Amino acid sequence: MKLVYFAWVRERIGRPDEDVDIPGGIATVADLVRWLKTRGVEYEYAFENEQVVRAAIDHVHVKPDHVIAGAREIAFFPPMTGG
Amino acid sequence: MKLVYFAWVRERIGRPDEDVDIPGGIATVADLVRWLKTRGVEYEYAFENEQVVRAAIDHVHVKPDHVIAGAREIAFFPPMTGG
Amino acid sequence: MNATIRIQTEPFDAARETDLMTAGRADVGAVVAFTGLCRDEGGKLSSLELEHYPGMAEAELTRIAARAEERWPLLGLTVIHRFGMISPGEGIVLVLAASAHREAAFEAASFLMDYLKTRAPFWKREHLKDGTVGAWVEAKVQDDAAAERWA
Amino acid sequence: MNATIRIQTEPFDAARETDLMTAGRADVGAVVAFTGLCRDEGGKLSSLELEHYPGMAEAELTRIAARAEERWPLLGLTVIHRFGMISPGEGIVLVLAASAHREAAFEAASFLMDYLKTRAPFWKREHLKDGTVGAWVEAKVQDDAAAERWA
Repeated sequence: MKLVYFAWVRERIGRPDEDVDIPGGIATVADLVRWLKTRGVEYEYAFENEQVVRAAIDHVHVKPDHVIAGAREIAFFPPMTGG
Repeated sequence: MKLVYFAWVRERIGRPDEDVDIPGGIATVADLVRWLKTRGVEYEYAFENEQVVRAAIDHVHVKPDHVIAGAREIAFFPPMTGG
Repeated sequence: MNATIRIQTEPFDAARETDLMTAGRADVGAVVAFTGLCRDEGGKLSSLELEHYPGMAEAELTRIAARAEERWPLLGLTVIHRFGMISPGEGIVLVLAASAHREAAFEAASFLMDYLKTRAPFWKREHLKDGTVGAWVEAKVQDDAAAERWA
Repeated sequence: MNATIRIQTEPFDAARETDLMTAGRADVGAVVAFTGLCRDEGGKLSSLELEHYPGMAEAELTRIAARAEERWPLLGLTVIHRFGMISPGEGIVLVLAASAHREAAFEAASFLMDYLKTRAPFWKREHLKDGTVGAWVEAKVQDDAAAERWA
């Protein structure tokens, strides 16, 4: 599955995107975040406040309890500051 | 005193402005309207619905009970439809 | 801040007026430009005639602009209202409001238009394509209601 | 009605976009143009860096525009958002909303901006005149509140 990161989430993780093989038992966005945080301190830092980081699946905003089955691309980013 | 008229008030009265000598006892805008209506059918027609016609004294909107003493120019016109 | 108020027969250029307001400065974060245009009413209108009360129109727009400046932290305010004969598709009125942030610019422009509609001494009459002169446009009750929401 | 949505690095021309929307038609009675500009923050800012999520930015602006079109009787809608490095005084975002009457145009433009601020995937970072790169701009609680008033 492709993961993409933006703004300070991207900077903290240290890469703009990556392809990951997600292990079984990871059903929701929140599950995915918990698993990512086991992968290293850069992920722990990026997701240190899980409530702040937003997610999108295939270009659509989703909540942490959204299921990830069938997703092609999952994005994580800070609250938006455009406009 | 100078009186000026606009839009259909002007058309009904048949002139854009006039100088009038106002008799004693005319204290307010409403008094002035009642006196004007005695001057002819054109004034009766223009002020047939007194609540509709608006007034301004020296370029400032006023209510019917406003005193006219000291006024240089009194205007009568329909509700505004600019913009 | 000095508001720009103009009553004129000529068309206005919203881009030029915006440039005049914002050129050479970097404190403006938001500009709201409202343009009111002459509609052809489904093809039956040949032109709109706008009568105004010279002197009072400028005075009243200046008073309305001053109220907006008291109420919102504006960095620029322009109100241009045309009179005379106006063709379908042409602009009738332009309001520009500039501020550091968008809320003030949106609210000030909206307030200006609501107040202008009910207080600025302008009157519209329709000239139709069949050559007849229509009645004077009647004021709308909803315009009074719109103005009252700022009270 | 097809909304015009563009994400670009180049500056935009509000007058040209308005002309494209209204040229040759006489059913539009009101156009509200909102321009969001880059402020220099009292002289300390050299430029604003705007990062965006390509693909999702277009998709989300298209969804927001569709909601506005469902909610108000619009005759034209344009949203242009820039990304990359933007200098103080330059435009960042342009929203144009056209309708027969002013209420719809004002409300749709204001709604677009409120939703865009909280939902369109763009992030700002300040580059300062002293050569340092500032922190990512933090989202404002009042922007969430502004978006919620349309719910």
